[in-house]
Amino acid sequence: MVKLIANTPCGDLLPRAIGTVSLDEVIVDQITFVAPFNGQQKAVSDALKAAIGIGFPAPNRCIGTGPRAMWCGMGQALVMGASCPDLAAQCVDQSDAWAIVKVHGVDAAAVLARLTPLDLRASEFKRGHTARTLIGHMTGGITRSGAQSFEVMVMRSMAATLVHELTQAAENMHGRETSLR
Amino acid sequence: MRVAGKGLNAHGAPVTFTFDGTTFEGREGDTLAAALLANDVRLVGRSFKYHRPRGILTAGSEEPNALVTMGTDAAQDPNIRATTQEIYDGLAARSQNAWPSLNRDVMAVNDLLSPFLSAGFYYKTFMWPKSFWEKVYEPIIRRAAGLGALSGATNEDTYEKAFAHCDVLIIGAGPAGLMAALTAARSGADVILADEDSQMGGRLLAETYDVDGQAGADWAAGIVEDLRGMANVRLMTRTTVTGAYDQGTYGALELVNHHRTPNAAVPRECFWRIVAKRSILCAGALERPIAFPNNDRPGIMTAGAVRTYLNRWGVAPGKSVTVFANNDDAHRTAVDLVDAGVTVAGVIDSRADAPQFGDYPVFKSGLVIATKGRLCLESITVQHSGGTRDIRTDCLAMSGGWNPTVHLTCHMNGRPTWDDYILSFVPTDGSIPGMSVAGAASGVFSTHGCLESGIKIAREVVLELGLTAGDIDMPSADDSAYRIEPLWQVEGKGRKWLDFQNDVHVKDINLAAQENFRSVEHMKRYTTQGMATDQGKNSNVSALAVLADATGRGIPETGTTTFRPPYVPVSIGAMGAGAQGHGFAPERHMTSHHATLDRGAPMIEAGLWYRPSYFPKTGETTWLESCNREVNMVRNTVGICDVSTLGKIDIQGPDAAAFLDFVYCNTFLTLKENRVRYGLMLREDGYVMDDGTTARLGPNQYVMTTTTAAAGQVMKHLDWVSQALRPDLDVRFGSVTEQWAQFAVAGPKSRDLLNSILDQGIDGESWPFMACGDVQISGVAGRLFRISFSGEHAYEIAVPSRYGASLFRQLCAQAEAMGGGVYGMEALNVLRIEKGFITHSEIHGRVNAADIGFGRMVSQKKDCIGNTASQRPDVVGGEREQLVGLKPIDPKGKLTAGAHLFVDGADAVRVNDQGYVTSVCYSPTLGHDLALGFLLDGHNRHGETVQLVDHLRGVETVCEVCHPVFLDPDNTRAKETSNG
Amino acid sequence: MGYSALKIFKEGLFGQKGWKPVWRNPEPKPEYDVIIIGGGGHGLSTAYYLAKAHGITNVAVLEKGYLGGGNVGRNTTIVRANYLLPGNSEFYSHSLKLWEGMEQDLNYNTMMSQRGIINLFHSDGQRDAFARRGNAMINQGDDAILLDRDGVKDMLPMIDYDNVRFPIYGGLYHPRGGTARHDAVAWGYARGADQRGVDLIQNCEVTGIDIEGGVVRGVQTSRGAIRAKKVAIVVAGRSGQVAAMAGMRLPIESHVLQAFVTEGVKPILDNVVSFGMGHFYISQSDKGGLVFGGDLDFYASYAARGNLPMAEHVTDAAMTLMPSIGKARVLRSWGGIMDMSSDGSPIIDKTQTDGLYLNCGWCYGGFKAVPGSGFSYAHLIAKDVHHEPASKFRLDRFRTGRGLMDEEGTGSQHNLH
Amino acid sequence: MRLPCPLCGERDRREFYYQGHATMLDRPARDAGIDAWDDYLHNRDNIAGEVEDLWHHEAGCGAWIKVTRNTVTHEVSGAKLVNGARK
Repeated sequence: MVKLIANTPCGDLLPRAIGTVSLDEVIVDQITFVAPFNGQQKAVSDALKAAIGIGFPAPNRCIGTGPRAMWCGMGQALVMGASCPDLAAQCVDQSDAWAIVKVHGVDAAAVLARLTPLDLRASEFKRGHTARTLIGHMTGGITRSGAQSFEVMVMRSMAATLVHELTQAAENMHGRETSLR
Repeated sequence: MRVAGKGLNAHGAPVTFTFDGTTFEGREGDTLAAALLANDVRLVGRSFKYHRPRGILTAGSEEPNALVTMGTDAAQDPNIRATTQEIYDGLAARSQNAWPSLNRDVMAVNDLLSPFLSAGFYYKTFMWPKSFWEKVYEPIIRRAAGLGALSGATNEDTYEKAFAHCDVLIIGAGPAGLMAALTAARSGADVILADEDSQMGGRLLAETYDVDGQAGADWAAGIVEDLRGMANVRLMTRTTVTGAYDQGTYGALELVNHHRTPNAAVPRECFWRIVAKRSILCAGALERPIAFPNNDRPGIMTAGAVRTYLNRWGVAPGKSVTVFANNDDAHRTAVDLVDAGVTVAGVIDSRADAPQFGDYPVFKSGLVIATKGRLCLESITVQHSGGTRDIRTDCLAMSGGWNPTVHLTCHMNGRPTWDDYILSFVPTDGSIPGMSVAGAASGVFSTHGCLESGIKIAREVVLELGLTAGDIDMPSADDSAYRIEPLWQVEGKGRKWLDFQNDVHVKDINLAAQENFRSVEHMKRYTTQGMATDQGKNSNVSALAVLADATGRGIPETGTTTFRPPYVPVSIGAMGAGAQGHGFAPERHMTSHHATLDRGAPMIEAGLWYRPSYFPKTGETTWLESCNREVNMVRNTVGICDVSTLGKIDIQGPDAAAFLDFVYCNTFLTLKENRVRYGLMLREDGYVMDDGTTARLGPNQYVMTTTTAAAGQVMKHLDWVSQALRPDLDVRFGSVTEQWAQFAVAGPKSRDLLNSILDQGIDGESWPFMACGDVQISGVAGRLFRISFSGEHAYEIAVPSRYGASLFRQLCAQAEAMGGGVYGMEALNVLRIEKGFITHSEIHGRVNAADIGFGRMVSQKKDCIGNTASQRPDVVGGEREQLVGLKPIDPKGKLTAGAHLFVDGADAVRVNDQGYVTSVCYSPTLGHDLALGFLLDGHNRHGETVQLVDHLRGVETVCEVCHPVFLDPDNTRAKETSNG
Repeated sequence: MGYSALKIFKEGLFGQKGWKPVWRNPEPKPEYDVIIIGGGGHGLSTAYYLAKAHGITNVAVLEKGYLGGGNVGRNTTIVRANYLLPGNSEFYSHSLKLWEGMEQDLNYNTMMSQRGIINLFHSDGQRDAFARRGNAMINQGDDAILLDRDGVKDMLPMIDYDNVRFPIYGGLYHPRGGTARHDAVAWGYARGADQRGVDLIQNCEVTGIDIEGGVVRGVQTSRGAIRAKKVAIVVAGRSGQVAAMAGMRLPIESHVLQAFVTEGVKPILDNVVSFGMGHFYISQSDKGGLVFGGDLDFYASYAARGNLPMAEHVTDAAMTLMPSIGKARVLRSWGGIMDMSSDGSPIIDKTQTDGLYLNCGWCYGGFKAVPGSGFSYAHLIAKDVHHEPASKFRLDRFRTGRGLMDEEGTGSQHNLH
Repeated sequence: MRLPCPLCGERDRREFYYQGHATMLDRPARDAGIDAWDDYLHNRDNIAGEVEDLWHHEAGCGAWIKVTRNTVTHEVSGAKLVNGARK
C-alpha cells in the first residue's frame, strides 16, 4: 500500500537569515482560486462574507487576518486559509500551486527593490495592499504584511529560483552595509 | 605638486598606489588623476589613432585622455577614467593603448604618417587586392584600434540592479541641485538626489567662492547634513543618471565599490531604474577646450580642471602655469593659483578688453599659436596686442567657455537651443516630459544664479505635484556676470585638435566640408568627431563651430548631432546584473526534480523547465542504449514519466463548451463528461498554434492541456479571446499547471501498476481509452486520464503537487518491481515518433491543419479562431508540403532531422527541393531509423521513394514515403479494453 | 574622381587640397524619368543600379534628411545569406554576391568583412531547425557548416560553456557572412549614382504623390512639385505614411529596434555571434567597439529610440552567454524604425497605380539587402518585370496566403518576426 | 516606459505584452470575405501620432487594455479595459 508524503515548495531551502533580512516559507493549507462568473461578483462577495467573514477583495487588495482573500488578477482572487463555499464562480484548488516566502526585516523593501519594478514605498504600498507584478523574471505577487514584512509568491516550480534571487539580493544589501563599517 | 595647506583633503591619510608599476603616494580623497598630478606624472595615455602622448585634460567623467586599466585576470577593468577613480591602498593602474611603454609607443609612427591618414582615408584605399581586406588590412587595423583590453576571463565580480521610486529626482548636487533638493524636501516630496561624485557640492568643492559667508564646500556639507536628516530624502553619491526614458523612468549607474579594494561580497556597480514623477536636471556645465595648434600636449588642461585640482585636492598641475581663455571665468584659475603661491606666467585672453583680476600678466588680444614639449608641455608661443613671444610653462589652463550639460534633455530626440549670450546650447523646454532644468545646466552660471534657480525651479515642481513649497532662505553668493567672446580656433602651424581621443582636428572637419560631408551627421560619421568615449562632451560644440565656419553657416543652422543614452558608459555587467550563469531566466523544477537527479538522469532544458533526458542504468555507456531500453520497457511492460510541464488550464462556466469550440478548430460541444478529446488550436491567420487534450470533468468544467512550450502563449490567447473577442461567453479559466503533479504510466502493465497504488482499482470497461475522472491514492484526491502519447495502453495520473515527489518515487519503485521503470525525454520522443504524434518540431508555425492531415478537423459548422483564414484556397489548396513518414529503404540507412528531400536522382539544389525532415529517431521497436517530415503533396505519395540529403552531416539516404503512423495504425494498444 | 592608395599619397603630400565633393548638391529639376523617394541604403543602391545596369540616369533621389540617415546609418552592420525559405534564399544569396564585389564596383572601401556568422543553438530541436536552414543554404549554393559544441568552443573561447543557463549545443556557421561599414555603403552608392548623373536631393521631404487616372505623375515636396514618369517608394520605417499618400494601407507596422555599442577594446571577438535563446547578437567593430542588439522593443513607434526593458534584456543575454565582456561599457544606444511586415519578409512590387513602385517590409534585416534590393528594384522599375531572385516578394501574398515567407513561424502579428 | 493599467495603476512596461493596433478588436464576420480578413490580419494605418493599441498586463492582472499612445513621443494619454465588466 502506498503512502503519500507531502513536501512544501521551498523544502529545506528555507528559512534563511541574511544581514537584517529573514526569509521564511509561508505555508497556507488551503488556497482556492475564485473567479466570479459574469455579473456574479457581488453575489460571490456576499456569499464569501457569510461563509468566512470576508468579501471579494477590491483590485490590489488583500483582506482578512485569519482567512484571507487576496486579489490576484482581473476578476480573480485567492481565498486563503479557509475552505471556500459553493459560489457562482469558478473555484479551483490552488493550495499546491504557489511558493510563498515572507521577507522580513529592516532591509526587506530594499531587497525587494532589487527584484521588482513595483513601487514599494510605504506611502504607496500599504499594509493590505497586494500586487501582481514581476519578481526578477518571474510573474508573481507581492503583499505587504507589515511595516518591514512582505509576502512574495511565485509559481511553485520556481521556488528554488525565488529563494536564490531573494538570497542574492539580500547578500548584496548585506555586502553594501558591512563594507560601510 | 602638492600645495601646502590647500585642498579639501589636506589632512587625508596617505594612500599607496601604483601606476605602470611605479609606486606612488596620494591622499585619501584623491582621484587617481589628482594623485598622479600631485606626483608630477603628466603623461598618462595615448590617443586612439595617432598614439599621441596625452595627459589629464579634465577633472570629471568626461575625460577623453586619462583612461587606464585596473585589475588583472577576471578583475581587469579597462578604460577607467583616472579623473573619477578614487584611490585606495593597493590600487594598481596601468596605461593602455601603448606598446612597449607609454613613453616609447611604437604605434606613434602613425603620427608621422598622419598626412596620409586624413579623415576617412580608409574609405579610399585598402581595396586591392580584393582578398587582402580580411587577411591583411583589417587584422592590422583591429589590433591597432581599441583602447584598453578585456581579459577574456569569465566575470567574477558581483553587479546588481535595483529600482527606486520618488516624487522628485534631482540630478546633480551642486549649488542648484542642493537648493532644489532642500526646497523639494521641505515641501514634503519624496526626493532622490543623485550625484556622480563621491562628495556632494559640485563646483562648490572646486571653487573658492563663499556661500552665506562660509567656504562653499563647507556650506554644501551643511546642506547635505540637513538633507541626510530628512526621512523623505535619499542621497545617492557616486551615482550618475545615465538616461532619460519614457514616463519618468531614468537609468542611473552607481559605482558601489570602485573606490575600495574589490570584494566579491560587495556589488561593484549597481544599475538603477529610477521612476520619478518629476525631475530637475542640475548637472552643471562642462568647459570646452580651444582649438589652437598642438593644443593636446600633456600639461594642457581645462582651466576649471586646474582649479579643481588646486582647490579640492591641493594639487598644482604645474610649476609655472599659463591660462588661455576667451572669458572672465578662466581668470579665476589665475587668481586661485596666485593666492596659493603658484606662479602664473600669464593669462592669454583673446579679448581686447580682457580684465585684470589679480597679480598676474595679462596678454590682451592674446592667442596661443604654438606649443612645445614632446611628453609634457614646455613652452607656448603667444601672439598678442604687443607682439609675439615664447613663454616657458608646464601647464596651460584653457577655457573656450562652458557648455551646459544638456545631454539628458536630448535623450528623447530633443534638440538644444543656441544661446548667443553664453555661446553655447541650452536645453529646450519640454524636451523630456516632467524634467525641469536648473543652474548651470540651464545656462545660469553664477553661484547666486544657480542657488536661486534651484529654489525657483523646485518650487514650481512641487507646486505642480500639489504640494506646498516652504520658505527657503536664499543664501548670499557671488553673482558676477559671465563674459565671453567667440573663439573657436586659432590659426597657426600645426594640428588644432578637437576630439582628443579620436584624433580629430580642425583640418579633418574642413576636409569633410570640402568633400561635401556638410551635414553635421555626415561630418561626424566621416571624421569620427564626437564618437569617442566622451561622446563629444569636450569637443562637439567647437567642432560644430568649425563646421559652421567651413560651410558658411551659423552654428544654429548647422545643427547638432544627437546625444543618446547613456550619459556615461555603463558596463554590460551592471546593466546585465544577475543574469550571469543561470540568472538569465527562471528555472522551473518538477516535483520529481530531486528524485530524477538522484537517479543520475542528465537534465535538458524544455523552455524554462528542466526535464530528464534519460535514466542511465549501470553498464549503459551511451544515451542510445538507455533510450532503447526505456522504449522497450514502455512497449513491453510499463514506464513512468513526469509530464507535469504540460500546461493545464481549468476552464469553467455556463459557456465553457462554447468557448472551447471557439478556440479549438474541432468540436467540443459534444464531448461527454469524464471523457477526453484531442484539440487543435489555430492562430487567427489559419496556421496551427498548439495542440493538446481537453478533459471534461463536470457539466461545466474542463481541463485543457497545452504543450510545454506554448503554455504561456495559450493562456494569453484565451485571455484575449475571452476579454476582447467573446466577452459574451460566460467562462472563466485559471492555470492549474502548478497545482498538479502529473505522471504518465504507459505500457501493457500500466493498469496493473495503477491498481497497485489506487485506493479503488480500475478496469477496462469503466476506464476506456480517453476516459477521465477522480481517483484516490492513499486517501489523497487525484485525477486519472486514460490518454497516450506513446501509443500504448497508458494513463496520466495527477495528484496535488505537494505529493508529487512522493508519488513519483513510489510509481518508479512499483514499475521497477514489475520489470518496467522510469523513462526520459529521449524515449518519450521515440515513442511518439513511432506513433506519428506531432510536437512543435512539426507544428513549427508554418503548417496548417491540412498539412498535418487534420484538415477535416476544422469544423465548418461553427466559427473559430483561424477558421476563415485557414479556408483561403491558396492556404488549403495549391502545392503544399504535407506531413509524411519516412523510412530508409536499407534498414541500416541513416536519417537526420533537418535534411531536405529530393526526387531520387535529382540534384540537391533549391529548385529541386521537395521537403524536409522534422523529427528522427532510431526505433528499437522496428529496428531502423524513422522520420517525420514534410513533402510536397506528401499525402498522395505514400509508397514513393525519395532521396534524403543532409549536406551538413554528409548523409544521403533513399527513403520510402509512408503514413506518419509507423506502429499500430489502428491504435489497438491504446484502446485495449481487456482486463488481462 | 577615382580613389586609390596613390591618390591618397599625393593628397597627403599636398595638404588634401585636391579632394572633390563626393556628390553634388543639385537643385531639383522639374521632371525626372524616375523619382526615388528615400535616400537610404536601398534608395541609393536603386539609383545606382538604375544608372549602371539600365542606363537610366534622369533620376532623382529625394531624401527628407541627410543621405544615409535612416536605418543604413543606424544598424548593426550584419551581412548574411542564411535564410530558410525559398524566395528569401535566392534573394539574399544574390545580395551577398553583390556585397562580395561591392568595393571594386563602387571604388569605395565599404569594409565588407567576411568574418563569419555563428548562430548558436541550445537544444536538439533548435539544432534540427538550424540543420534544416543550413541545408537550405547549401541547396541555394551558399555556405554553411554545422558546428558541434567543441567546434564552437574552438572559435568562441569567450563564451561561458560551464554555467550558462541555456547550454551551447553547437552552432550554424556561415563563413561568408560578416559585417560592413554601414555609412560607407550609403556613401559609396551615393557617390556612384551621383557620378552617373543621378540627382541626390537632400532636405527634400515628399508631402504628396500625384496620381491621375490611376497613373503616377510626380510628387509634391517641401521644395516644390516634381514631375516623374515613375515613382519608387523605398522609405523603410516610413513606408506606411508614404504609401498612404497613394491611398495604400500596407501589411506593415513600424517598430523600434535598439542597438548598442561599447567603448573600444582590443580585439576579443572575431565573428558575428547570435544567441539562440535570447535574441542577442554581437560583433566587434574594427574600431574595437562591441556592437550588439536584440529584439524589438515590441511597441509601434516612430521615435527611433527605445526603453530600458529591452536594453536590459539584451545585456542580460550578454552576461549569461559571455560574462567575459561584463566590463565592456555601453557607450551609446540608439534606435531605428523597422518596417515590420506581416510575415517578416520584404515586399518589392508594383502597386495598383501605374508607374508607382513599392519596396518595404525589410523588418530589422534591411542592411544586408542593400545591394540586392537596389538591384532587383531597379530591374523592376526599369523593365516592369520582377527580377527573378526577388520575384516572390509580392504584396498580394498576404491576401491570398500563397507564398508567405514566415521564417520565424510566428504568424501574421508584425512584431513577432 | 510606464503604462496606466486601469486596475493596477501605473506600471513598468516590462509587465506588459504588446499585440498591435486596436483594430484587432474589430474581428470580421466569418463570411466577411477575403479582403476584410486580409485587412484585419495584415494591414495597418501606421499613424505617426496618437494611436490606440492593445497591451496585455501579462505579468500583472491579466487584463487586455487599450492604450492611447503617441507613436512619435511615446506619450500615453489613457488606457481602458478591453472588457470593462470585470475587475
